[in-house]
Amino acid sequence: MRKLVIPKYYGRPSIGLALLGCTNRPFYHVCVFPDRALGRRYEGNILEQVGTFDPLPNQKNEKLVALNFGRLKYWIGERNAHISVPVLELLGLSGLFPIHPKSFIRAKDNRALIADQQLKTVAEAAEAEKITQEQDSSGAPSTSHPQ
Amino acid sequence: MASLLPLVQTRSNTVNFFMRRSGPELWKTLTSVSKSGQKKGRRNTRQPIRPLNRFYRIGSSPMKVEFAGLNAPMRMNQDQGLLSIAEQTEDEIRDSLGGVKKILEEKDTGKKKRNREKLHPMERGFSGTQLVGQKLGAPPPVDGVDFDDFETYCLEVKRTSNMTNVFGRVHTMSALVVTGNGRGLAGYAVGKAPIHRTTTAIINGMGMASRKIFHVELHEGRTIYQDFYAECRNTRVFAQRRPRGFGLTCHPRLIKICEAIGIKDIYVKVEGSTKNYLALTHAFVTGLLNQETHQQLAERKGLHVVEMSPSRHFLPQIVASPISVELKTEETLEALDRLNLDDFYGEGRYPLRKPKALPFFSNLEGHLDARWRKHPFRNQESTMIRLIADNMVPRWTRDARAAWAEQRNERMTTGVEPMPLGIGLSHVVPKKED
Amino acid sequence: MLATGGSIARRLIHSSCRLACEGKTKEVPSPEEAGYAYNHVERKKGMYKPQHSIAEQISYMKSRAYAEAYKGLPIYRWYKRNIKGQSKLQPPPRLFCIDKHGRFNLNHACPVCRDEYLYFDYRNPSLIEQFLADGTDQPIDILKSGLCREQYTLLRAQLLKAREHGTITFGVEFRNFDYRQWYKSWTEEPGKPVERAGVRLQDIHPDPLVHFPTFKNDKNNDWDQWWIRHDKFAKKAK
Amino acid sequence: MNTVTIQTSMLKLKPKISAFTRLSTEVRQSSQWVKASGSSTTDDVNIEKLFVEKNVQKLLTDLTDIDLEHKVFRPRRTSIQQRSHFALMTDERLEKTRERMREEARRFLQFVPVKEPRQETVQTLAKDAELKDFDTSKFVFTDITFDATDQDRTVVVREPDGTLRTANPEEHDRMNRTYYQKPNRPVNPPPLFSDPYLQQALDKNEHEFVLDWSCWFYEPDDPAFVRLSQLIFDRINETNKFHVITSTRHFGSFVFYLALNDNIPKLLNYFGSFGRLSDCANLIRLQKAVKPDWRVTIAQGDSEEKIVKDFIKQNARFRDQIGDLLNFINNGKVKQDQDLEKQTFGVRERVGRMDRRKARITSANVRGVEGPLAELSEEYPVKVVKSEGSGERDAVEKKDEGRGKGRWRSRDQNSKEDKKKD
Repeated sequence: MRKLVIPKYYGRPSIGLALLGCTNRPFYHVCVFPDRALGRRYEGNILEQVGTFDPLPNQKNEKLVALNFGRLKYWIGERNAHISVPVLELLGLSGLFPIHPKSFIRAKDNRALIADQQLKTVAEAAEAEKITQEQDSSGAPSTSHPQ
Repeated sequence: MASLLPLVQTRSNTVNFFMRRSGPELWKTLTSVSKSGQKKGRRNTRQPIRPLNRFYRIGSSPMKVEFAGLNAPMRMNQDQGLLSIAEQTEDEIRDSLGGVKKILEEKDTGKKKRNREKLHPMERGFSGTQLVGQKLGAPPPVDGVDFDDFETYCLEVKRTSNMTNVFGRVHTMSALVVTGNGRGLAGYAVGKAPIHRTTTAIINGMGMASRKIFHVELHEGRTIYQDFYAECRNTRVFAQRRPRGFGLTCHPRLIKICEAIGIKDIYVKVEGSTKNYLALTHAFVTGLLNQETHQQLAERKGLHVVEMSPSRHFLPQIVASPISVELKTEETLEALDRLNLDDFYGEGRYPLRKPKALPFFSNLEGHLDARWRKHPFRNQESTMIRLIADNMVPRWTRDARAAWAEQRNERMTTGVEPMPLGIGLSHVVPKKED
Repeated sequence: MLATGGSIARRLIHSSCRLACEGKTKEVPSPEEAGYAYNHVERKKGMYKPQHSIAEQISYMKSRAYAEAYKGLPIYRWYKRNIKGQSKLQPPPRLFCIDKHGRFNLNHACPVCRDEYLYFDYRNPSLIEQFLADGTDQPIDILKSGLCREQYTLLRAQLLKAREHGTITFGVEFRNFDYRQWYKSWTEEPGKPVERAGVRLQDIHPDPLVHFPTFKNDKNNDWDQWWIRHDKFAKKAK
Repeated sequence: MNTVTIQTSMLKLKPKISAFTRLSTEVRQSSQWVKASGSSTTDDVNIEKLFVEKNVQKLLTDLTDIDLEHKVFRPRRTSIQQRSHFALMTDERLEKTRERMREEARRFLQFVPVKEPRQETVQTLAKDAELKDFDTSKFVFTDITFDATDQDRTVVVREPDGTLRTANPEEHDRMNRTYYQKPNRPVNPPPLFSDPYLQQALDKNEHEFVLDWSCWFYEPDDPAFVRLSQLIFDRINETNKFHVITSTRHFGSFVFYLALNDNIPKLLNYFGSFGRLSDCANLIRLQKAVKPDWRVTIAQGDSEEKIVKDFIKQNARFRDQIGDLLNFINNGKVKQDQDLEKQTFGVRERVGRMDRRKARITSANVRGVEGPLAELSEEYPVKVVKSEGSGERDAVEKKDEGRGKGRWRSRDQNSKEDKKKD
């Protein structure tokens, strides 16, 4: 049950991603919420919107992030707002903050993923090649050479 | 099916109700109306006499029963009873079932049906059955002058009556007819004819209308020069000039008149009585005849008539300048001519431009809540247009959109496009091959 | 007896037609089978609208058949919706005349759907310009044009495409540059910004202020004197 | 959560970024506007400072004549439909109004700033090798602080390989267009600015429309805009369609561009064909101002005739291209003006219908050939008589004359009015 509170005096404001958009099409607003305890995505609960983040890449394979740095600095510096992890990552990537450790972890995982995918493709290529050779060796005397 | 043998009735005075009265006498009990009743107009309030013998034969019934002597020959040998039921095949039963309906349908077509060809909705006129409002072709030529490119419309056919001492109430049909060639020449008249002669009334009207032709100057051949106000009896007409392609937005009768005259773009507001079509036409035509072309206006005022069109950023361009009158200069100009030209043509009346009133619910709580819920979807219309314009989707049907989504999804699963993952997106868990 | 026969027949027909139309949506008849709805075909329901290339459409719009059919007027003039009463109180426009399979959904389609050659395309601006209000680049109202909602959406989409491909030109907004922003050495103040679109007559040609002699009925009526005389009279009367 | 020390790396970087972009323009050796092929001397010339000089601006404004009817206020498609308005004017008032419109036309002909295109190269702000492949797509960060204008808004891109760099001009403007939408400014550049459709539009003489939209869509110092406008200027110069661009706001940059690459003979020829010597002289002065080669200087008091002759003498190589100018100077023959009308015809906006109004009948030409009796007016003397119908109005009340007078006017006033008029 949501508590009725006066945002001005209650708790520590927090900056997080409010998920808008619809099913299969997420779209995030970087918003300032009165407190982490009050839940996030309820529009009435948003104090101020300080940016947007489109998680899906556009035709030029870019993910667009808009950040109102002036207001962001005010909430972080003046009002000592709490910042959620994805916003920290975004600020890290944008250069305002140091890179967030989670980005490094994400990068390492992706690199590992790519590496073993390559291994898999190399292995498949090798197998395919082996199969074709067997066919050549067995198939050569009886059938004509497959084009 | 008449009985085959002449039926001889041996006893004549049988006390049998059905035999006492004949068919027509019995029907009279239902349909007779006394003399004074007929005067009071009660003749055809009774039900009509129905010709029963056309449908029902005595002794005929759905089951084919053969009564000896009635619809079957008398049989000498007595072993069989007087009644016997004949076997009927399937289709015979069906025929007999619909027998009555078939006879009734045949009877209908017999009636003289007015073979009226189906009119296109545009030419159907005002009511679809009458001639009022339909195109009536060219009026007959008058002493050598033929009106072949003219088009006439009948605006109104009504029955007027007049009480005379000899014949009492005499009814005459009067038809208001307007004719015109669609290029500024037009004429209207009222044709009269005795009762029930609507067509002759219209023909008389056409004849008279083709004699009373007037010419109307049209701006660019499509609309009126100035917004005018005209009134006749109790009908007040406010006409306003409209840009090209606007169409005719006015009283249905005025639409026909404008088609006859050749006006293509106009807005007319009729106030007062709108059903008095003669006063309406008279008011509208007097308004038109009082129009002034730009040349006449320049002559009368001795000034340049200047057009400022919005597509040219209201750059003044001379449209007409005085020829026979010398041009006035700033000093000789009266204070009156400095005023706005449009104010002079309404006899002191201005067109009523009421701002559209907001609906009563515009700031009720429910409506505001509805607008709050619709607010996130305000951009869908332009996004739809943008997507179709970039031919992402051929048509905005659900199948086409689903196909587009399917195609993009399939491209991502096969790896042509990188699967979007990262901040804010849930991990793609590969399907477990069990 | 008469009535029962009729009702039996009616129920018989009704059930069969319901079966038929369910059957129809399940398997879609191919165009050859259902036939094409050419211009001379009166009843178009269930038939397919034939596909034509843009070159055919342009040559058709210049052909004599087109001129005779539409007599030089825009094509929406020759269409009247089957509504009772005035056109001002029209019901909302229909959603589409042609269903998702390309078949006609009804017999009397809207002016663009019914003609086999006509469809909105940015390469043929003359058809789009027929539906634009004169002298502007905005389409006319949907109820006035008699189009179904889908064709109206296609009209606006192809109009946007035509504007972006240059086949339909329009008045671009005028961009007022402030030179001090672009050149450091420029110090002049920029002039009053000039606007091209949405300009009104009063902004450019304000009505001249004309001085007219005042027309007052009670000239040289000094009301104070009037009251003084009135008081004197009233005192005497008492 | 430990208190996050706000490392103002971004803060430190921000002022530096804007400094980078401005600094680099000066150090470039040859500007984009000067095509190396044409100019003989390749020394660095600062285009922007040159364009902004007083005399160059004055010369450019003189060269751009003001043609209200066909160019500045030609019929264009508006966004809302309004009726045209009619008014009565005397000559003086008409002249005053046209003067006010000419003043406004001068502001409509404000030149598009000629700017060096922004640097295509980008500065890498940070390089984090460990971040390689953290995501499959790039991250574009845009600063939407309230007081940032389109030019100095910071747009930063984080590549998948982890480097943080500033955005190149194309991305920068695209982000501006995405987040700050204006009418007629879609996110992706419309196909009209790329070739097959551009050439089709130019064939229909819609150069001004394309240039207007491009200067509304792009920023003046956008490399794409510079390339597009140069492309259009070259094509105008090749096809000699100068009538298309005269008295538009782009004529200034067009002439400046020609003067920079000194291929002005065709334009000279165009001015010469109409016998406008002052424009030729101005053009040559502009050419000298832009390319001050010491050997040939123009004395102050020279007459235009002399300037043009000297120029022709010095640049013999243009002789074949300025045929009309030569025959104008030698034997004073001017090409007829009607082809000017024919040429501008193509430019006219296809607004609904062409106003094919035939020549207006005024008191001057009512008796001549253009008047109502075209050929007959030669054989018979034309006399103008007022038709008696329009003289005195019949009993029906006249159009309300007089001040505030409705229909109920006294009979005698009516007749007195008519007698005064005849």
